Amino acid sequence: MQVTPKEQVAVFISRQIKNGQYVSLGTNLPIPSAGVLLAHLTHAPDLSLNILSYFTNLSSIDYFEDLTQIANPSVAKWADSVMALETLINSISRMDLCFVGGVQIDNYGNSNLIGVGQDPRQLKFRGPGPVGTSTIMSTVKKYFIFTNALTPKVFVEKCDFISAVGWGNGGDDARRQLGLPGGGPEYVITPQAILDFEEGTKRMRLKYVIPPATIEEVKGCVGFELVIPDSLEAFPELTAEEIEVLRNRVDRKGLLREGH
Amino acid sequence: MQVTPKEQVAVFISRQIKNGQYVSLGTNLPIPSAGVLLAHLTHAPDLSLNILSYFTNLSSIDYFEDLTQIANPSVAKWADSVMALETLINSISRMDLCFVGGVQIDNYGNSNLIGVGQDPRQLKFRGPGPVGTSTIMSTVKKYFIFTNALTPKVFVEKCDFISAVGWGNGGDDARRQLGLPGGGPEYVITPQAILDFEEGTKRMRLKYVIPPATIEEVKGCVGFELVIPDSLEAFPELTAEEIEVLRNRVDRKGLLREGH
Amino acid sequence: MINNGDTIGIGGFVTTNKPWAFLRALMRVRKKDLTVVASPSGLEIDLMVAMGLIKTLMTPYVGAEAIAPVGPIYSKQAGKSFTIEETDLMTLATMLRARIQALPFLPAWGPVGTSLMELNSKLRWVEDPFGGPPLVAVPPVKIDVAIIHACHADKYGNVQHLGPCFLDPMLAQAAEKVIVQVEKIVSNEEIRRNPLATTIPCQQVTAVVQAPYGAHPSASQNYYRLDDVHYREYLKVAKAFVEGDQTLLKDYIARYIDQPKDLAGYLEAVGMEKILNLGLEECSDAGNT
Amino acid sequence: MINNGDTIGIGGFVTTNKPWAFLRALMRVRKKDLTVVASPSGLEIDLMVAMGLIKTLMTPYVGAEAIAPVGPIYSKQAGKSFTIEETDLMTLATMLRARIQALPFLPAWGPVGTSLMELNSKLRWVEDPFGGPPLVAVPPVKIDVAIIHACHADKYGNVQHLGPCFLDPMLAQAAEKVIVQVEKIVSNEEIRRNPLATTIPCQQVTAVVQAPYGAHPSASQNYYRLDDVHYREYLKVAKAFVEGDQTLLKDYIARYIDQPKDLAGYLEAVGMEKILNLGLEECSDAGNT
Repeated sequence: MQVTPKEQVAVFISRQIKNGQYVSLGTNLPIPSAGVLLAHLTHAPDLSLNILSYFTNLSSIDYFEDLTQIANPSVAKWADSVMALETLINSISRMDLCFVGGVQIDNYGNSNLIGVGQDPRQLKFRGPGPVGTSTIMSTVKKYFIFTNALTPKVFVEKCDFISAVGWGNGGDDARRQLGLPGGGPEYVITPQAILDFEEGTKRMRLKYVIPPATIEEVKGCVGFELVIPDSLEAFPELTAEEIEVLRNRVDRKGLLREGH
Repeated sequence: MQVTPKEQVAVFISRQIKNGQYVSLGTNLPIPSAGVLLAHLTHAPDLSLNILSYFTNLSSIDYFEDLTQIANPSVAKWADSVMALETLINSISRMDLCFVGGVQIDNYGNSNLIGVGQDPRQLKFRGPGPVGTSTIMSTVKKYFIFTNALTPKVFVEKCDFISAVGWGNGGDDARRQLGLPGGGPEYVITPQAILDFEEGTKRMRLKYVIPPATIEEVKGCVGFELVIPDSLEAFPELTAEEIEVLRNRVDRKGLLREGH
Repeated sequence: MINNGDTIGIGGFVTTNKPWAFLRALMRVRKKDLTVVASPSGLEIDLMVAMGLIKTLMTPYVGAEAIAPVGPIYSKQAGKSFTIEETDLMTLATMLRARIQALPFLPAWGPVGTSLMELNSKLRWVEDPFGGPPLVAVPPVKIDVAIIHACHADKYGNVQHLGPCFLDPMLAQAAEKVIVQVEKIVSNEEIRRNPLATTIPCQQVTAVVQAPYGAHPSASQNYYRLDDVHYREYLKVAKAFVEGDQTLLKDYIARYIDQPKDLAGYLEAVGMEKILNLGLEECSDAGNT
Repeated sequence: MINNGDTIGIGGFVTTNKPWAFLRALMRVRKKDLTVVASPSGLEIDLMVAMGLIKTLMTPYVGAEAIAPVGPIYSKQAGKSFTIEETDLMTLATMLRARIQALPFLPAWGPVGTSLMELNSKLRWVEDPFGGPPLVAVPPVKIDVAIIHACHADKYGNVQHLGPCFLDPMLAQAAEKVIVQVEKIVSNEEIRRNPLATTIPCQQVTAVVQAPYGAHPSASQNYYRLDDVHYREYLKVAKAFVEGDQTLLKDYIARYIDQPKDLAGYLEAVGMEKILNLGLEECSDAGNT
């Protein structure tokens, strides 16, 4: 079968990862997990993978039965080390990459896991809370925003509340002015499109449309004016190795091929 | 043989310790160690003893071969837990009691492990450094100053440098004004005399003279005017149990009986 | 040991090592007006909110991940029947550390630029004396009683998690009293066989209780998986409650909280076959090596 | 890997787990103008001062406890041939933690009311935004290379101390590069048998070297005692130096630092019988149970 958008997105993530980096693999995010594991099983065998409180190297694993079950305590059996949670969160500034989602994501890559509404005592929807993101996203070397929901409800002009800072109120030095040590969000990743942030303004910008989605569809899915570059490159082709490893070793159950 | 001043001092220390407390046993301080262990083997079996990075309970030990060798890594064999040094020093405010020495000790119980001299670049004597004392003595619930050297060179009007605060410039609220969370020094303990701090002024005051030392001798051994109470109680008698446990279980080599 | 109005600290992480046995006991006697300081939390918070026990909540997360992104009753009642002092994980750890270190504040980056300043009444700004931009000053939090679930402890209270220990050691250090429920009380000799594994030393522990399966329906590290069926059962109850039907919740509370007279009674109410099956290794488990 | 003028971090504690093999290599090539950030230190600092390698020193202690309350040459030269930035253990840990957390400062009680404010040029005062008295603001310290001695590591650099780990994990986290010498390089399988015992994960380690007896003359946890005879021999050398006689020190340096071409050569210079005896259990050891 043809490669699916979710597979393309996983490959995009994989290609952003360099060998030897320190990457955190979150729970409940199968597409980013697929991307990270794909990198690990191909060009990044020396990745330092942080999963829960464990540090592991999974590059010698033949295949994963169930992509959704990597980040659960059974990963302990592969652990090189178990870090105290305090130590782990203290030293986020050493981490190269991690992922964040949001019930809202705004024009400048700020994200909201707190809730929707104006009055905190009368929220329309109360979210689960910031988890670790306020500090992690302020401090990690760079991060990717990931969501399956490219919709105007999620992609808003301005978040009702911010739980993790992206590019604040915009501008290349938005984060520097706040003093934040981390590098900020680099990409916003969805199965329909990959977005980045325009130099200078740090407004969200279309980088790749992933067919069958179209530019017009993507523009219609965000509640603000997306920056559209004059010329848009096509999403680069996947290599045979990437497809082979993804399907046979990372995602055997075909989670990224569902519905296609 | 008669009880020696060092034995009396150890018993004094033992009697200050309540069952269930958390006490740190330093290296290279055999008399305080003897006092703590005596308490532990008599009325304080539930003491939580911190030795190096280990937490131990030694109350079921029949006897110690060598009092000077308790606080060395072989204590590991009795450890209930090994705490990360960072965790240990973070949580000093839970500690009930520990000990500090000094190359100088002043009128208000401030102590100096830094050095002697006026100009830090031309010291007459450079000490080993503050070790952990600056923070420990600011934070521990209470502490005792211990030294074998009751001399005017050590007991000075004013320390050339302060590595651990006692009662600062004096007064009951000296520490509160600085904001320090810990309770400060309660006693200054030497084999010749036990001193405390006068209410109100927090100047050092004679509490017990330990024969053969006399009040006049003690006064002559400190480089400032010691507060002498109108009536001085005699040092309380040691019980038969204290002497028996001290000599047969804590200090078998007779370190506290040497020279008598 | 716990009074109405106390601040309690709850250990564990999301759906692992939650001290449910203690929490059910607390719910049974309807201890109220609690300030709850908790590591990322599961649906125990949702149930406590439903029962009206929580006055103020400080936790970075309430949900059950793939089972439920957010607790339904918690989500509905937030800001109404209880107040949230908004915090992320590190800010919470910083509050605990300030308490442990007996400091009036510690600086943090986490809340800078976020809504945490507006949604947490405890935070202040602090100048950087070295000339950089201001940071957020996080004050200490005092915990009256911390409740923790772990694998093993000896009768003196030396606790071993034998795996990640979450914020539990910090909660213990920051608390006035610490009560620990364990799957098994072991001998002091067994603890001393591996003192490096001791996560909470006995001097910090007020009481230790053997409570096998006491983390159910959450997972207990090295002992059993989370009971996702039970969590889903509770979710139905909670969703009905949110939609105005209180009967299911009343039944749930009667069946699992009020009627069982002790842990054994609770385990029987759940059904021992279900409980024992949670301790079996999953054979379809990932990969190889 | 280390350049003149670098800031190096030295692990271990007083006379235990000092990375002497690396330190001798550093001394052999006379790396100079070093800023040394060290946990409580033994006589390695004294020797480095004698050789004129240290420009700035941050350590809470230099001595060898019962063997020597203070390093003689260090004591003589302090403030003259090198500068001390005065610190106690917690203030040092706070510097490291500020670096690890990427914070411009952390507040501390330790220096308040002491001479540390006057004797450490890095410290500032910071207001308590909650209205209490001011505290001391401790800035981060950046370490170019941390050097650490431990029991075991695998070839990937997962390190296990198998006992107290001192400030070593913090030094590693705060450093740009981390080099670890171990008594034994073990298999990754052996590390994974007890991942809870891993004190420094491989992602923080730049290089790992097998250096048996590499902590001599300091003790190596689980492997051998400190060589107090060697320390006393050095003390004689140092005291002679302080009294104006440099020949003993020259001989010491020639014999133990410059002439041995590697660790094996050093161990032979000391004498293998002496070395092996340090690994024997002391039979007169304390007590019972």
